[in-house]
Amino acid sequence: MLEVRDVSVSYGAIKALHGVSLTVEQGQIVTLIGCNGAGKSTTLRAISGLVKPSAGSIHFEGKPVSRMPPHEIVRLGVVQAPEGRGIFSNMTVRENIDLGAFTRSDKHAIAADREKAMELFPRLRERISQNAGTLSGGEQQMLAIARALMARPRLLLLDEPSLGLAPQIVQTIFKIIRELNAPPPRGAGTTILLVEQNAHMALNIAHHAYVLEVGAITMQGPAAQLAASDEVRKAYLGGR
Amino acid sequence: MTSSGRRSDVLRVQSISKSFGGLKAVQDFSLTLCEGDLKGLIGPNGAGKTTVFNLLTGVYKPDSGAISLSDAEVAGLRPNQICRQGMARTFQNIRLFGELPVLDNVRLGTHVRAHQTLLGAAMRSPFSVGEERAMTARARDLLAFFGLEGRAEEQARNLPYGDQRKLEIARALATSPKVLLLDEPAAGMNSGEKVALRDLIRRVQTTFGVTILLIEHDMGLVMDICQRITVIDYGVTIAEGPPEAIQNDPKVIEAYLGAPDEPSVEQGVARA
Amino acid sequence: MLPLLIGLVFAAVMQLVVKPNIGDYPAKLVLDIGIAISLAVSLTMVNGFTGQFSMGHAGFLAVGGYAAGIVTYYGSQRIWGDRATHGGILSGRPLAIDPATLPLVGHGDWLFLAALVVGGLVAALLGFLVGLPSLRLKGDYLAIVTLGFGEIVRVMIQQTNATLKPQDIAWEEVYPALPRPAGVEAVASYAFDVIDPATKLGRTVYQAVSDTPAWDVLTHVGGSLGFTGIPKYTSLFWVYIVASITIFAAFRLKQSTFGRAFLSIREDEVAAEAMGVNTTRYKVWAFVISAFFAGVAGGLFAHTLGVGLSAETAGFLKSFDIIIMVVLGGLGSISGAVIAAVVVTVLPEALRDIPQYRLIIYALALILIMIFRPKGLLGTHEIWDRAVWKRVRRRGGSEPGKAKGGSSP
Amino acid sequence: MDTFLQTLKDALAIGSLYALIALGYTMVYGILKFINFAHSDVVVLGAWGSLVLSRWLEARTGSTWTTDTPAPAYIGLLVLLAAMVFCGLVGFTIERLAYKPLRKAPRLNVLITAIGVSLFLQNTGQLESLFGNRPRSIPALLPDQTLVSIGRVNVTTLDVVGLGTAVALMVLLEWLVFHTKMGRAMRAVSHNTTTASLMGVPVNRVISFTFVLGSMLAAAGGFLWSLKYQQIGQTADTSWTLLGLKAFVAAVVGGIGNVRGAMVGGLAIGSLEMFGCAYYKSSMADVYVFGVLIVVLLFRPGGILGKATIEKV
Repeated sequence: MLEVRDVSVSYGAIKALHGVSLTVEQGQIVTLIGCNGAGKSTTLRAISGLVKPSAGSIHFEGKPVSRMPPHEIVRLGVVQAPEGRGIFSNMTVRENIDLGAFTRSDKHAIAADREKAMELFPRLRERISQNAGTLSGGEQQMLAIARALMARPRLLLLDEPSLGLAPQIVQTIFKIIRELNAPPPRGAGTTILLVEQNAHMALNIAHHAYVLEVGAITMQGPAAQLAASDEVRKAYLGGR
Repeated sequence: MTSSGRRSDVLRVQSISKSFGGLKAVQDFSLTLCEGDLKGLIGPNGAGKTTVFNLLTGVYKPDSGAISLSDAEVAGLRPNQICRQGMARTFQNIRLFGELPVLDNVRLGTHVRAHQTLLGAAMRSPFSVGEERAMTARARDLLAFFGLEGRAEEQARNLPYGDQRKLEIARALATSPKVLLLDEPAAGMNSGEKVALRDLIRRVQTTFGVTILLIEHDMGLVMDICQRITVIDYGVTIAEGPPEAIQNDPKVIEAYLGAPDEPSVEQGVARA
Repeated sequence: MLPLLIGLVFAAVMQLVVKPNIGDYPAKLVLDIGIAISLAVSLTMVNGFTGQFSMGHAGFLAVGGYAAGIVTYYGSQRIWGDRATHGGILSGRPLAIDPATLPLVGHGDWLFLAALVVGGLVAALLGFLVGLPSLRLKGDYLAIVTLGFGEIVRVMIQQTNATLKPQDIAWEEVYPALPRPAGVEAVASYAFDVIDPATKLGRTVYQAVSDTPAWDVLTHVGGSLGFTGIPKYTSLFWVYIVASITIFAAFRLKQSTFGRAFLSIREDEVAAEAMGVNTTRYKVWAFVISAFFAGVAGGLFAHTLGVGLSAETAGFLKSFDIIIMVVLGGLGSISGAVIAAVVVTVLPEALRDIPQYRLIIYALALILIMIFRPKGLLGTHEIWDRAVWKRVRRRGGSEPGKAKGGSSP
Repeated sequence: MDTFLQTLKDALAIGSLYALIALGYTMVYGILKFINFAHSDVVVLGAWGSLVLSRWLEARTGSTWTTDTPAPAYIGLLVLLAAMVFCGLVGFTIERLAYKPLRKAPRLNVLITAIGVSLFLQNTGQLESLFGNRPRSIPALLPDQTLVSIGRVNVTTLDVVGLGTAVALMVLLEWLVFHTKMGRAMRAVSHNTTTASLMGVPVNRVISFTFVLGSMLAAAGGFLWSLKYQQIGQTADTSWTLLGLKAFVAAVVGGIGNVRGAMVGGLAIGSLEMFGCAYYKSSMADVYVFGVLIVVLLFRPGGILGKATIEKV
């Protein structure tokens, strides 16, 4: 479904990615783990078209997307819930959710999807007309995911959904991610590329995983296999 | 918190806190650095490490708590005053004076110790000329130490990334600090560069006799060079101790790798 | 002090050798260029060095001009009882008058020099006041506040009254109660037109020049009519000595540790502060120094023949003019500012036949430079830092002198 | 009392004009974070566009429109709409040619470019082949009948139409910004361009739209201005720049980037100016405006309806 081939990205003098390659198959949860500064967010930014790769290519369902502007990539169905959540804090929760459906014009279907999102996140229903800036961190993360879902993503990119959240809320969020991915009728069958620092959680729910270190993939394989490896722990905590 | 009997404390941080809006970025953070310490400050993304640096250097004022540098209270002072007192730092996202030559970046660091007057500088009084010469000499020495002497006249922004990191350290050292705060000096470096950086930090410590507090994500580096490590998460200190203890501390492992799996998860996974 | 001496000789040569040989009209242009250089270089110290964007520079120019004008206009009247120039050869007294007795520097020149210094100091004081907001405001906000400051100066000047001109009035009219001393026919006095509150009729009152309180003088600087009648001391000598000192000071500043502190604020204020630079103090200093030189240039402007000093001197159009010079030259480049000052002053003359296109061409140049050469002609560098010059220097070992002539983009 | 009412009327009239113009500044500032110095020149183009068109219509229909025999109402509406379309196109072109290439440039460069654009428009407009360099007067498009008299204060058709148009446009804008999809997109872009683009918002199109919208409001401002004063100064007349600056001050005082703030700020500045003139000294109008700007920026940098922002290190 998504193929990232040998992508390199530089910010000025800093080379953030050196030839990263990864694939996401339809229906999977693929996770990209690695410590801070490894280039995980940059990878997602490149997929979303926010940064242009200096080398390599990105294909979504066979179409080259690396030269497309971000809003057109969204139209293809690649939707990102960015790191730090990117909530529009001076708009209401409802306006935030509706912005997610910006690329769509089918009013009834949007209303139905909004209803579905509320079912998924009942907390948001209670706060529908509040300013999004007044939400707690966990609620904002829920809003960010709900908002991304409104675009009916075929591929959902989640950037550090657990960042700065208390453990219980992290559990809830991950449960929802799993539900989203579950095939219909239980879930929506959404394909998900998940960037996480919280490796345990991520490896738990993912099918396939990549480990990113200093801008390059150093390990990959089935999530369960990686979770069992000693290398992952080393990648995070350093080995002697 | 241990403080050695023989060596004197250079930096004493007593339960400082800082909130932004409702978010408690740093809570009751305490730390003691003795002369010659090389301490690591680690924690997952968003844990509040850089906020600690910003509090120490006066970019933010702590809501409560005390910071004393060589027995002088510095909490609440402006960054330039704290720098004068002997604390210098580098930045996570390099903040060099990009348009200025490399040499001037380092010479700027010596400014805080300058004694000349504006009028003296304009008139090129003998004192001012002499001081200017001394500043240049010192800056060149520092550049030589970092192997940057050949690039003195280049614009800082044209340096390769690794050299920019080094230049930031050189600039901070030019202020003659007692305490040097390094914010992720290895970020974006490859493993070869990291090895070089590790040696460099050690050399800096022995040559300049500074006390170093290091934020770093590369655990290999931190475990390798730090004598002690403080770990924070959600703005709270969760562990403190020598590297081996930190590496095996379950709270630290949880902070970094996440909580053990919840029972409801089907795909049981063996943990390392 | 060698550079100052060179400046002195250069300025004297400009006045004594160049001026007599180029004719009045070109001489006036050369004079305007000199003032423009001082203005552009002085603005460079704020906008170029510290990166604070001041858009009210003409305010300092005007304040300096008015302050200096008050000193010479009213000073002359107090000292000599007239408003003529009492200068020497260097301030442009024609040699033809009496070359034997005419001094190089006349008594009036000293008054003029004092006036320039006063103009500079008053502007510097105001620079301090305007610099204070720069501690809290950045970028566009500071720009708009400084622009507002210029406008406030303009309107305040408009509020002032007509200048006071002395007239010889019979003693009895001024001092009806005092007996007239023997031998005194009349007093030089100012005439005021006032409304008599009792009768509601206008009447003229007289006050001896020597009795006029200072604050009366301050509020009589011409209002919306402009400050006319200021003695015309400004000569190529004075203009180029000021320009030399301004350039000299700017260079010394830029090359000193203080200059680096200024530049570091422009580059990254947070980092500068963390490296021990008292950004607050230096930002205000930059404004003070810059305003001082703008004030001195204003003094020169006030004492120039031609378009007189008026409230419009403080207006934003004048400020824009100076900004254009600084931006075209490259923010932070002193030689760039000098070159741009020359170009921007000469260009209108080159376009004399199509004056309506002058500003259109400026405007297009400004836009295109911002898009294609965002750092101006020279960026923060000086012209001799550029590769071409370096090559020339290496090959020939020649020193490029004062930056003059064509730009080498 | 009469003085008060008269001043209030003047304050509303001028304040609503400031507000219309301030909206353009505030919307552009909200999204691109720079002062669009050329905005006041779009106002001028609106005024001159109205003048040229109505003169042409006058000649075309072979009539003379004076205060006693004004043009029929639909002419006024036509001129207003035409001016808005014209200025909308101008705004679009300015953004595309001058500002878009500078999207990633330092803000100072954009500010200087804006000054350049402003000088260009001012001086091009003064060319003999365009509007010329002398003031001209616009034919009367509205009757100047007194509708109501309160004390000695007359409320005329002109007053009502002027204020009414301004208010109607502001209500329209309020609806557009707060209740339509495009408005949501505008607010999203102004909050965070990157995140907005991740929602599928075509950022460049939204920016263009914002310029068009702001320029149309500016055109309406210029049109109303010319109705009110009849005499239109040449395009490089400093009074236009001053008008623009005061409107910008209104935007800042209200809270820059805030659409409602611009309206509040416009009325506040208009009132301050008019009451200051009526009750103290009319020649000091500019001092009140800029004085209050400095005070507001120093003590409440976010403006009346704005909030302070924290700078991240």
